[in-house]
Amino acid sequence: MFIRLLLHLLLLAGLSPLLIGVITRTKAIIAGRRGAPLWQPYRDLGKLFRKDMVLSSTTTWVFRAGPVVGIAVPLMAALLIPFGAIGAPFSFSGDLVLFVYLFGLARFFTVLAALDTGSSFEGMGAAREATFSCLAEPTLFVAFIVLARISGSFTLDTMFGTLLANNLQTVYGVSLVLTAICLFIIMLAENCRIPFDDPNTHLELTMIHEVMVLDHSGPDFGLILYGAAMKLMVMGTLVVNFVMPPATGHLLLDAGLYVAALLALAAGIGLVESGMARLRLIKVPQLLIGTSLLSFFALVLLLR
Amino acid sequence: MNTPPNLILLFVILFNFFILGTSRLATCIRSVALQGALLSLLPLFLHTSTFHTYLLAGGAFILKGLLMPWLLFRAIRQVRIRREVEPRIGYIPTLLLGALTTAGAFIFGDRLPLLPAHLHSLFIPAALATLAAGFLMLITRRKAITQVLGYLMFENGIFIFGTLLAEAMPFMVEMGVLLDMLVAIFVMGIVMNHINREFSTLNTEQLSLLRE
Amino acid sequence: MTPTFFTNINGLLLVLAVYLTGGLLCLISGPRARLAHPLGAATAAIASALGFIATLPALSAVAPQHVALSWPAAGVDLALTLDPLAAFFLLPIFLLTFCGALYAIDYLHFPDRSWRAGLHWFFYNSLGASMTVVVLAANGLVFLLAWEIMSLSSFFLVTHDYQEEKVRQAGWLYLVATHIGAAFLFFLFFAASRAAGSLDFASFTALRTLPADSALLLFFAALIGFGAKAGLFPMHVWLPDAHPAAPSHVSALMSGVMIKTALYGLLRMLTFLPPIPGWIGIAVAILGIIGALFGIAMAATQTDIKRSLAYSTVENIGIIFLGFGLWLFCLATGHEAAAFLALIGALLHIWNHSLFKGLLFLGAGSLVHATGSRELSAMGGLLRRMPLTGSLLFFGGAAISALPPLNGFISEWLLYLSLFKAGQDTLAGTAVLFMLLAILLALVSGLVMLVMTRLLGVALQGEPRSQAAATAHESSAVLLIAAMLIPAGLCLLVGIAPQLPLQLINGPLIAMLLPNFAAADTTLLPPFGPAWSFTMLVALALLAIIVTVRTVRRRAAGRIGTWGCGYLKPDTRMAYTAGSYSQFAQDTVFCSCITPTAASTRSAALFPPAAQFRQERLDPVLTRWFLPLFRKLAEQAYAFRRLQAGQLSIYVLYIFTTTILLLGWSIMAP
Amino acid sequence: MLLYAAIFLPFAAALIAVLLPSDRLRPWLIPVTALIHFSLVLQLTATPTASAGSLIGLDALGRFILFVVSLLYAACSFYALGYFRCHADWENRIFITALLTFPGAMTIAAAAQHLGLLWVAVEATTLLSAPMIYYNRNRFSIEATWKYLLLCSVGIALAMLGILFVGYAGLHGGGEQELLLDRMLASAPLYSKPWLRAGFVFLLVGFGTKMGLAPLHTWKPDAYGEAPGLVGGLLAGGLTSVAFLAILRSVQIMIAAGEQALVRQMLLALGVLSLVFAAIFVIRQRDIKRMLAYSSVEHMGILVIGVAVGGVATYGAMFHVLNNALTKGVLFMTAGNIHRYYGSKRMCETQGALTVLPYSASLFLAGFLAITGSPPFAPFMSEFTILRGMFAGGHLALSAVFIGLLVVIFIGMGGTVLPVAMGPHMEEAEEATDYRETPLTVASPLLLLAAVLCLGIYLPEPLRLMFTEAAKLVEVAP
Repeated sequence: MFIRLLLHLLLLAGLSPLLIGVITRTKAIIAGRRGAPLWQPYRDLGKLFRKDMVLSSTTTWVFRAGPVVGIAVPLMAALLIPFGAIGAPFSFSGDLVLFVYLFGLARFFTVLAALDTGSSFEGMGAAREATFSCLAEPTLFVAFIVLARISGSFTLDTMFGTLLANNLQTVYGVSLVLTAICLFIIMLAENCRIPFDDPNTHLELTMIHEVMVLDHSGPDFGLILYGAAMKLMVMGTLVVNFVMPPATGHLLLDAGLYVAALLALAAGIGLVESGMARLRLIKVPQLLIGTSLLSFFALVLLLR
Repeated sequence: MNTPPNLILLFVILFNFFILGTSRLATCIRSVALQGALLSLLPLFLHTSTFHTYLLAGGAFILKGLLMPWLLFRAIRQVRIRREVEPRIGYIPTLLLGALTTAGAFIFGDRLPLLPAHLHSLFIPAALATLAAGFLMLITRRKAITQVLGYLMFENGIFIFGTLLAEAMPFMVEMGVLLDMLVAIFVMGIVMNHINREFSTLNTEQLSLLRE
Repeated sequence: MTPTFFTNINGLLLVLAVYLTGGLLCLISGPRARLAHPLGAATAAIASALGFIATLPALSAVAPQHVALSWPAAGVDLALTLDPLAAFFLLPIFLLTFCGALYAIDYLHFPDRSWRAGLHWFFYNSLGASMTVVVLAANGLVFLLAWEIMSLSSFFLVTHDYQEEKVRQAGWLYLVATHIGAAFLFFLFFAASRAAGSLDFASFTALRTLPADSALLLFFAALIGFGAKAGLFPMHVWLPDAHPAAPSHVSALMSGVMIKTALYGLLRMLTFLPPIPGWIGIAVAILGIIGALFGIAMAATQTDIKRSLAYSTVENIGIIFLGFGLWLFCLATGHEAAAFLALIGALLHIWNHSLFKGLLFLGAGSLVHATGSRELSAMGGLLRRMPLTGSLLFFGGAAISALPPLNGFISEWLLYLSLFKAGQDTLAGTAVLFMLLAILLALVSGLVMLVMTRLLGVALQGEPRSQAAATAHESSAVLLIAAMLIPAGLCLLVGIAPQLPLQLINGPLIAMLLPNFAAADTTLLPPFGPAWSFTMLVALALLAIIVTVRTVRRRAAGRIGTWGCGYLKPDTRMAYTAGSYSQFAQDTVFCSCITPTAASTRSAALFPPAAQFRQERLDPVLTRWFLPLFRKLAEQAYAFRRLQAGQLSIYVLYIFTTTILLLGWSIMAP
Repeated sequence: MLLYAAIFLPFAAALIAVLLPSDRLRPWLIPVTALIHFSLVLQLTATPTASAGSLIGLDALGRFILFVVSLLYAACSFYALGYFRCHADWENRIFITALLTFPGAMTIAAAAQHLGLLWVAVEATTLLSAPMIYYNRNRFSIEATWKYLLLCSVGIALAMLGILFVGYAGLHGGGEQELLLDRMLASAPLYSKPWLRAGFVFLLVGFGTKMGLAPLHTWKPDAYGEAPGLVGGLLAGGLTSVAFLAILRSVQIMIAAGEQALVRQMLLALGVLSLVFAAIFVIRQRDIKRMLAYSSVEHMGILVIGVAVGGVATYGAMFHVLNNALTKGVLFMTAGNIHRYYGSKRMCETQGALTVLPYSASLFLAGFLAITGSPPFAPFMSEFTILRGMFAGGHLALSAVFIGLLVVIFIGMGGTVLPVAMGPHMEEAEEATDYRETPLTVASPLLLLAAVLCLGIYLPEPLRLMFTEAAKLVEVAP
């Protein structure tokens, strides 16, 4: 278990910035640019960690705690899910609730760290984040419930298995496909990707996540970026586990496939981001509620 | 049916109607007094002539026939009113109601079994009818003085019934009845006096400040 | 006095005696506030501390302990019984009474010659005593008696600042609500006593054989009667007014434990009643989730910090009722595993809510004390000025938002598991319902996060929004902090070592409420144990160390004001307010009935005068349902006033009519 | 012998009061008389003196009512001292004479073993209370007095007729025609039923008017509202108890004649009607004394319902007689203080009494809680007992209505009492008045409230026995 734990942490720490790199690269290529090298995120992080930082005199310890929790939570959450064929180091019945609530913990601190600055822009972002998460969280739950109902397990480690592949032809097929779509959308929403949010824009009035971290700088900002990357990887892993579970039975091969799938997912995100614009803020809740309804529809189909 | 008490009672009932139908205060007072005086004869016909009977009859006569009208006349002299203007319900309807209640009294009286000695007497219906007439006076009239008259008729009704039991009841209770009536009228007279001083009228319509 | 003599119901008698003596001494001490204040606080604290110690063993004791004092005046014995169910509710009662008493020593200030100190402590002690007796009562009379005294004591505590109009109104609303609820309870206990033959709870076991419809009648009387006290939607209307009106330690006590005595009453009645049909369980659960959603949505729109917390209480009660409903349903349909999870989750949530809501109210009280206002818009930046209080509040907010590894998370986790389990085990239709409930629960917890971040963010962080907030400072009083540290510590303890409270609950108590279930079955629970504690402790310690080190080592050189996004002089009036924070959620998530009603004066004049804009955050249930209903009734009653019009002759007519009618009756009667 | 002493003492004192020239010394007669009277009554209650065949004697019911009345009177007597000190310049000869005679008449009523005597005594109380109601000598009090006098006289006359009817019913039985209670009870089964029933109706209406059962209660708000607080308390606590006793006497006869069913139904009807009326009229009642009057109507209803339900509820009703009397004493006296301070008894003009009259207002508040049946006060226990009897008798719907109406009344009264006690401070009133609380005006209600509280927690055995024995006389098996 200890080895798996280390492996998980190393994989997460090592691989996650790469995903960001892949996304940016994909977007650049689609846009007809060469784009930054894939390891540019690593460089950015390194630079940020070496930098000095500026702290607002309004802030308190919460401001400093936000980034730390922001990076600690994906690290902990990652321990509950399998990375491809590498099983989860910690796994027990009902851990899916813990998984969801861990991200709640991160959000709590991020939001409060934003409010700690006293800036109205950051307050705006915090309000949006808190509101959207109310809508996104239930959807994630529904997706988990669908999977749990079919697999009969409340454990993230065993819940995914080979569900989609095996049941695509059965009565559960439609539900599972819908759930997969929902999971993907939730991943986008949770990680503040287009169409929900645009990590690259700096127009404060339309942003969610970026506007919350306006006042963070230097190592703190590095932690935040790193944490965001990790979160993307954790959520992406959920999708990958679901759509493409380890199939060959060979450990290394499966690991390779997993990494490939993850990178493919990142590329997919890049494609989506290139292909569509950011939604108007007021439309975001509609999309989220629509996703919730979709997932609930999957549930009803399942139980009908 | 033709015994003297029944005759008296018939007159009493007729007086009821007369009082209900008249508007002149002085006539009203006289009629009530006359009714009382008539009633005071009842014990004499009904019971054997004992000291007790005479005392009852005499006391009633003095109280109902003399003292009461004297008090009331004094009262209307003080406030200088002559007639009951505009009763709450007109005279004709009041008379009709009086007829109705008298009929009711006869019907109800029939349902009550009488002692053999009192069979075929008008005591019960007359008592109840007078009682009801008193109630009607209290309900329909506006002047404090007519309301007192109503109360007196009320008492007359009870007296009619009381004479039936005059022998059976101890002396002191009977005196109590008369005494209480005296005191009641007396106290009411005092209060009327105060009303007149405070409101300079005896119209009880004015006496409706205390309400919800 | 040996410990064995003390740690049982005898000890509780002693506790009652201390409460009563203390209360009476306070009352007798009259206007000598300097005497009454410490005296009352000390007796309340001593009594509750003793009570806590005396009760602890009873939670896991199988055999209930009885004591009966003869009481000829009432014709029944003053019978008390200490069993696990009673002990379960007694522990938080004593705990919060203790904390409240400590807190109040420094929180309340009385002028030297004032009756109010004596009265306050008299009612405080009597509230403590009456809550204890409510939970211990083994007889309907004793229960109702204590129940009414509890209501009255708390009413007088709520109206402590009765010179304020709002406080009076709040107190009045509370009194009315609690009285109506009590009426149902009177009916309940008497109807039960009729079926059982006596008011003794021991004889209530005869209710087991009650026919279904009478049992339902009793159940609904209990649900309404106890629900009104507990703050179950839609009978919660008194709660959001009463809690803010009361002094903060009283709010903590009321919200934390007093309303829980209603839950106790309901559970106690359920142990007597025959099995409740499943659909009732579902109805209760749905009512619970509606209450939770409504409560938390209302909490999000409040700008009064204590009112917001009060609505959060409505939400938590809803969650507890959700658990109860699920338990009842699963019990009726034989899904015992899910029933077990739901019950234990709901029970643990009762404790948890006592802890964090107590903490939050106490903390909020300190803020209110420091800034002189309950409005969030008058606070701001208090975490820097009151670091200890602020951090403790922060902690409470995290706990109530169900963040791992704190206690709120544990109980909500168990509730989710029970919902999943029920969804797994039952047939399609009901399964969808449970899944839906789980989803709604997730929505609720998302909203809790919104509410708490808003509350903490606006009150504690950013720049001060008022002069008072700018000059606020941490109280030097140790007791104030100590009173908050105790529930905070327990929040953490329950989160890190949930096995400890669960072991206490999962014993005779579960056996009482789930008779057919093999108790101590821990396989259904998440793996709480040393490993969990160790992991959580390590994770938490690491986080704490990192944050502390980083905070301490912050470089002073780089400190400037917050970046104003280009504005040169951002001032505090530009800061995000509580209203704007929840505006977005209001516009997108909530239905229109719970948004604040706005009243503005606009002038079309050439030289318009100063315009006003005011928002009112009234409870829609109160303003749309209850107030119109009561007004209508009062108007109807008013129409009958004409019966007493002051005319003497009409009055005589009444006598006449009555006589005639009764005479007619006497003839007609056989 | 003691009984005769208890009867004649007040009359003797009244005589002294008439002869005494000093308005300042005269009030002292009241507490002296009251205390002696009460000590006599205490000895009387300790030694049963019921004697067959005599006009006067104390049976369990009479003893109990006498105790209640005398206790209330004794407690109120100190208040009277304070009261007259406030009105030192008023002529008080008539008032005090009436006040002194009052317990005498009530003692006769309680001790009367003869219906006629009972009637005379009740009539006497009516007449005696008239000058006391009129004491304030203004338009309102004269109106109240007039209404009180006329309505109660009508009622009392009907009661007279009722007695005559019952007497006539007795003639049918061929038994003794005397109106002595024990003889009547013995021969009641032989009575003519129609006469007895009609007689009972007249008695019920007659004494019911005196007692204040709805819809015969109409004089109550006016009289209680305009009378001085002291008199209000004596009327609401003492006189109603005596009238209740008179009704109980007729109930006794009816039960002896085997007519329980009719009695119970009629009492129930009037009782529930009283509760309904009280509930309707206390809602948004702006006048504190009128509110108390309606509360009195309510409690008369409760008493009657308790007797009608029977069983343990009868015991509860007896207990409630005492509780109601004592609590009403507290309420009327403190309301009187508040009235005097503010010069008004309208709710909107008497707010915030707690700040200016701490003792009176808190006693008023506590009295309100007590009278509405909140523990730990004694009315809670008695109402609880009545409710228990109701459920034991299986009156499920009735009890639901009962509980509901009590709640409405609580809300209605609370809506008036709480602003009065706790409302905003009114400064203009403070400047206008020179009334200050003195020990004399506060001690009496305090004493009574303490008694009410004690009775709620601990009921002395002799009292319990007294209730039980009294209840036995009018108890109908449920």
